[in-house]
Amino acid sequence: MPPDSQNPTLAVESLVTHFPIRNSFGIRTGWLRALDGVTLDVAPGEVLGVVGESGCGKSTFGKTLCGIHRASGGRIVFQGEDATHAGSAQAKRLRRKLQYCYQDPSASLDPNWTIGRSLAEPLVIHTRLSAAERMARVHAALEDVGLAREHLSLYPHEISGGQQRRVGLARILMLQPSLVVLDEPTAGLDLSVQARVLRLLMDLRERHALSYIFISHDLSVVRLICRRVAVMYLGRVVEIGPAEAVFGAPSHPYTAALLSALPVVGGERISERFRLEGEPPSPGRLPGGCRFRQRCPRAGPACAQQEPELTPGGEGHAVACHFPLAS
Amino acid sequence: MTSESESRLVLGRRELALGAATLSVAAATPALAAGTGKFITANNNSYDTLDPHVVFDIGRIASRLNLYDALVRWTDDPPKLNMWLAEKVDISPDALTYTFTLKDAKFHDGTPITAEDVVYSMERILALKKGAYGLFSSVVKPGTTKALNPKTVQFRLTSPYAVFMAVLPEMWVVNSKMVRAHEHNGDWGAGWLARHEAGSGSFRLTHYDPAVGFAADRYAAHFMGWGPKYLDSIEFRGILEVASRVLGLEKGEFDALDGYTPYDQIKRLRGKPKVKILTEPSLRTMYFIIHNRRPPLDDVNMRRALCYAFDYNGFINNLLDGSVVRNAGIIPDPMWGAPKDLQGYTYDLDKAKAALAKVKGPMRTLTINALGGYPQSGQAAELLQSGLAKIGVKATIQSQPWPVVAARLGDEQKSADLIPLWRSAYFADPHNWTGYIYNSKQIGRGNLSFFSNKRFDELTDKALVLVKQADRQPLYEEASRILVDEAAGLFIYNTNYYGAFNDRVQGVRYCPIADAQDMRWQWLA
Amino acid sequence: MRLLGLIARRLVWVPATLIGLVVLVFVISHVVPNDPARIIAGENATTAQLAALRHQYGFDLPLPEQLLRYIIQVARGDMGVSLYTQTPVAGEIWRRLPATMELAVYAMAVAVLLGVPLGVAAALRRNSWFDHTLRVLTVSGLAIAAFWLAILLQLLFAMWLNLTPVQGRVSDFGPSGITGFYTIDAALAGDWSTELDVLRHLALPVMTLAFPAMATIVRFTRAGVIGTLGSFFVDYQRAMGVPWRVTVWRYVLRSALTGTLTQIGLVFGNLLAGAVVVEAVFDWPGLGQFAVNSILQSDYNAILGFTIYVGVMFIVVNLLIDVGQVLLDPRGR
Amino acid sequence: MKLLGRIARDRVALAGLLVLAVIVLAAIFAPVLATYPQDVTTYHTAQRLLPPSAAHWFGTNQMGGDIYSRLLFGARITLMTAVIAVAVSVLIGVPIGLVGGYWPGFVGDGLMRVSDVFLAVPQIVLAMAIAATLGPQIQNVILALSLTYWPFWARLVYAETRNAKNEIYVEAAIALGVPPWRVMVLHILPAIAPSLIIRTSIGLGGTILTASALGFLGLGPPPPSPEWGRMIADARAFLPGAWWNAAAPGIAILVLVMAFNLIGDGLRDVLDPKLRGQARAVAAPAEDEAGD
Repeated sequence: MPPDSQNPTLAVESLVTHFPIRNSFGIRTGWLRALDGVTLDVAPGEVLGVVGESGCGKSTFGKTLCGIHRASGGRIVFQGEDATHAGSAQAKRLRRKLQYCYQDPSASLDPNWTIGRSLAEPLVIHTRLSAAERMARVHAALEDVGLAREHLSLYPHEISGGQQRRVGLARILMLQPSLVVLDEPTAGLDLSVQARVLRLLMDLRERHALSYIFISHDLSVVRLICRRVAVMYLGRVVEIGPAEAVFGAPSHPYTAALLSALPVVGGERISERFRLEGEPPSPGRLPGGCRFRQRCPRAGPACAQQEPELTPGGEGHAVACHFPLAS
Repeated sequence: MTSESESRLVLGRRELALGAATLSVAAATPALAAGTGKFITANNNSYDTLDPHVVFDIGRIASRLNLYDALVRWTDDPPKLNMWLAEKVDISPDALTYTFTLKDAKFHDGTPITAEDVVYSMERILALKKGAYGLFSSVVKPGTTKALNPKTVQFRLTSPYAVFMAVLPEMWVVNSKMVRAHEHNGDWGAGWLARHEAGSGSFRLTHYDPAVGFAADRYAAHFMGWGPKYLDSIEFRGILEVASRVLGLEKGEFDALDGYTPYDQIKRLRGKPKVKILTEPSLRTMYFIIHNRRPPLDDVNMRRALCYAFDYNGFINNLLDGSVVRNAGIIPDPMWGAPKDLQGYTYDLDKAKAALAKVKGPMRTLTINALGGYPQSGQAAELLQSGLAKIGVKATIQSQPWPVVAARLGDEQKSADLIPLWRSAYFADPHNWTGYIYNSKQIGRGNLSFFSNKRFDELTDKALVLVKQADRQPLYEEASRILVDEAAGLFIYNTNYYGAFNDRVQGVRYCPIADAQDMRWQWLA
Repeated sequence: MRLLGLIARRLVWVPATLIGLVVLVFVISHVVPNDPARIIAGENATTAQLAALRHQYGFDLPLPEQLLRYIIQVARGDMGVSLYTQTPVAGEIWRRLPATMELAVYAMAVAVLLGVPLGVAAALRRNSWFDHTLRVLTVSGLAIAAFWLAILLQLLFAMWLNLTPVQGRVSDFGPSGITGFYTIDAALAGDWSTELDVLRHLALPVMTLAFPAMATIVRFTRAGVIGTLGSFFVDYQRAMGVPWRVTVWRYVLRSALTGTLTQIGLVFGNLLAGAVVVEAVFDWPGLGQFAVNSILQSDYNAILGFTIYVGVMFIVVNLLIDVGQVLLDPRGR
Repeated sequence: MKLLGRIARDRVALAGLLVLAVIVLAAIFAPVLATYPQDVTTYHTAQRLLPPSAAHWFGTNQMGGDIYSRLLFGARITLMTAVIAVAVSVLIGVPIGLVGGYWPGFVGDGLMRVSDVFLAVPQIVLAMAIAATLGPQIQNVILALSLTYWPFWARLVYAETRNAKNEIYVEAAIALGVPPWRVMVLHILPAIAPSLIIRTSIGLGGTILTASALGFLGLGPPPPSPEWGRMIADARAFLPGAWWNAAAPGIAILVLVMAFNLIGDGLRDVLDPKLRGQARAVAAPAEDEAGD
């Protein structure tokens, strides 16, 4: 069991998000199981890293948490309240505290709106503040992310990529959330900008007592800032635990494979294109048993029989594998 | 009882016998006879059906006139009634029994025409209740027409009917054997006859396409024989646009146009090479139908106001360039029964206003239903609208094709207040313009004005049972005066016929009841 | 497989769309009820006759029931009879269909055969006087009222130049043949004087219809070619030393044509709409004239029948175009 | 105003704008500009079918009405018909398209099926049927055009809304808890506004063509209203003699529709966000459907 499970900010139980697959007649022929039974907790103030290949369900996970996608099953308990099937009033209240930060903030800003209007919008929706009060909050948030007020009257395409991220963060902060899902917050940025953004994130966490779910395929960044890491493969968490444990002594063959592709310092940077043996199967047509078995060097007959459950191995480290690697 | 004396009784003239004599175009010597090719007429109406018993108008008369025959036929101008399929007629002294003897004649398929065919045709008209039905329904009951023998047919009328002979040309004789063979669910062969022909007429159908028209070849064995020159084939095309018809004639695509060509075009065509214009006095009066029952038009003062608000001179002399003559009443002046001294209305806005002032009921916007495709009808409507505006009466114009207007005409609720149109000579008798269209018994049928006047009814009823023209004439003259005094309609003019032809066309015999579309007389030079 | 799926998915909706269309037109034509019994009976009918007719044709039933009866009747393939001519509507439409199709096919052919090369030429000589002239021409092509253009052409070619007939489809009654396309029937019969006559009759209406259609195609082709010329792919071809002419003809044109194809459905729709007025001007015995007459005369059955036919035609044409696009575009296959 | 300035830089569009301005002004001031303003309802039968002259610039018609004056008053009818019909169809079609595109499932499908029904036959046929049923009155013509034109807008907006809904910023707004109507009106509508404006201009031209075709077929406003299509139809009976009768209204339609199309072209170059920064010549092939 993970630490602080007594009083987590977020508790997710067997969360499932399926999308229908339709054939050319428009008739549903199956389900794309983008999220297939995810269970994990996030403690107050914690930074939980979620890693995995593209298409493993990381973003779906984040978006389902924030209500962008509808959960097909399982439970999301946020600050003690069930947020899974929240009715509109409850959902509205919860969304203030549970925010999603888009991978590409420039795309998440309406190109026809000024920065100022985009920033004030959450307050218009969720609060009854007067225009002046809203302005004050906008200014405060701007200051928090280190942007000048002149930016307020600009349009998104008129500012730089790094500034766009800051605007994105400022918008998140407007409603004073307690948990923020950061979806690839550093993707596509220069290393130097990356570092500044990361520093800002850490800063803000302290200042506003935030928890983060940090979604990234960039293991090195995750290792740098996350205390705990969940490894996802095809919609499931295959390994979760303290960052040192997961990265230092991976138990799941998949984690090991991921890490083996991690370049040594001074070598090649990890890119999205890193490869295991073969391609992952389509999430619409999963194999029976362990969903990693076709690519797994350690797969045995048992793996085809039964899907392994996430089994705690001590110190909050858990792994879903019939034949975990010895630590 | 001799046929001659009786027919004179009915028609009041010797015309019938004389007509038959002039028409004795005995089969000419074959050696001289020569076909002169194909003749194409561009008509303003489309031929959507060929069934001779469902339509009854001049616009589409060509198919009936040329593909079918009747016992008698109108020809020439002034119109003469001729024996046609009938050899002679015997009329009983009580004017109730008409006995016809048939000539030796054959249908296009070679079967002889018998009294049985005549009986079938009459019964068919009475059963289908369309076309000329209204002309016969009041006096001929189903089952009363008898074939005495193959050559003799007898009609028994329920009451004397002075115009019976005059309307008989619309009783087209169909080949009963052939039509019976195509009857379907008791439809009297209507489905089949709409697309096919079962007649004996001067021409036999070769092509028919409702979207285009029909074509027919000469029927050499026609019982009336043929003159020295004739057409080999005829074609009638329904072409709705005036401009297309006129341009086609100019270019020689057509040999003749219908009789409704606007005078502006006639004027223009006059100067053209290869075109000739035939002008004949006609029997077609133009007038506005007035809805006599719907307030405020039920008030005679209102109707008089209308009649004073129409610019007759502007219409006749300017818009129509004097091509027609003012006709104060509804009966065309050349016709007997039209009072020669009749004083009609003039364009006089003061009198119109004075009349209007006497109208008691509330005023409203009047509706004028013009006939689409007939520019004159629309122009008359606009002119009346303009005149009415000057005396403070509003009117709206709705322009619709004739079938739509016609479908509403007899309906007291739906019929428009005013409809500018023509009253053609369906038969050459004053009844055509008076009793048939204004007698209150005809309301919902011939009487589309919903006019009713006791004295008028008496006069026109009496005129129908009298036999002598001399006796009938004063009745019709008085009736005509009543219509004007009551402003039962807004009477405008009597038309001249202006036929536009290719200058090769010869032998045209114009008749107001058939325009110039009886093709057996014509040939191409 | 994808293709079959596409076709099947579209076909599933056809009956629903058609029923919707029938309901729509039925409602439209019955909002202000003209008395159809009166139309059938003619002006001399008596009240009793009218009542009998109403009963016979079911006009005395409540509207929804009339509608239901009509739909069932149509489902059995019976479009009813025209109120005016008392002849089956389906037969009338089939008789007229070839006239309109022949017109539309020739107009389309002219529009494509002239429009595509002109569009390519304009694109290759961008901003030349040729391009500018063409632009003016195409803009006016889309701005001119078809009926007015028809009258203009009639006066110019038929009257003043005396090159073509004024109206109609053929001088006579047309060749008899199975296709109903006079040009084909005459050719099959080897009747060349009729063939010529038919072509002369076709000239003006085809020109009238083809002009706006061509304008559309020129504009699309031009834009498509310019777009393709600006693509990396063309740069690559140039860099590889592929001759310019080959690039244009083999690659650019192909992609431009694919784009034009998507417009053909639109153009076809416009052609049918144009036919409604153009046929009225040229007295062309086709569906457009039929539609105008039926509508002007409130011939319900004829209007309904026409709408169903045109609806089916539209759906089929659009389907064919989608299929064509899938076949032409390798990505879609 | 910034927009006007940008259009004005395009010479062709500017020409269109100027022509439109002239026609609109002519329509507004028709009573002042007309040489015989009463000729719309009053006739001088003695002066019929006169060729163009100093007294009658464009000649007279078959009733003796001055064609130039009637043309000016006709511009009012034409402009009013087109503007109201397009406005109404936009007001019906855009919300339907927005709602359908926003909820593309059951709701959207249903709405689009309904619009499919309307689009399954040429607009003019349905418009004719409606106009014929309701009777030839100007308001019925407008109603007929609106009722048959909205599906086009619904389709257009539906497609654009579905695209816009895939935009991250729209998803972000939804995630933020922005209510649907606010997303549609404040985010999606501004995004699709440029293409709506372009289509409106071209649609006005197309509607004028359709309306005049209705008039030509006798389904337009009743006589004596100087509707251009009806003027041409009336003139036909006097061709080829009185050619000026048909020439003037025909040219008027051509010029006015052309103006709208040119403005539409210009707007496309200025507004289309997909084209911003690109060479003008690459102008996207926006469907030039004149009569859609």
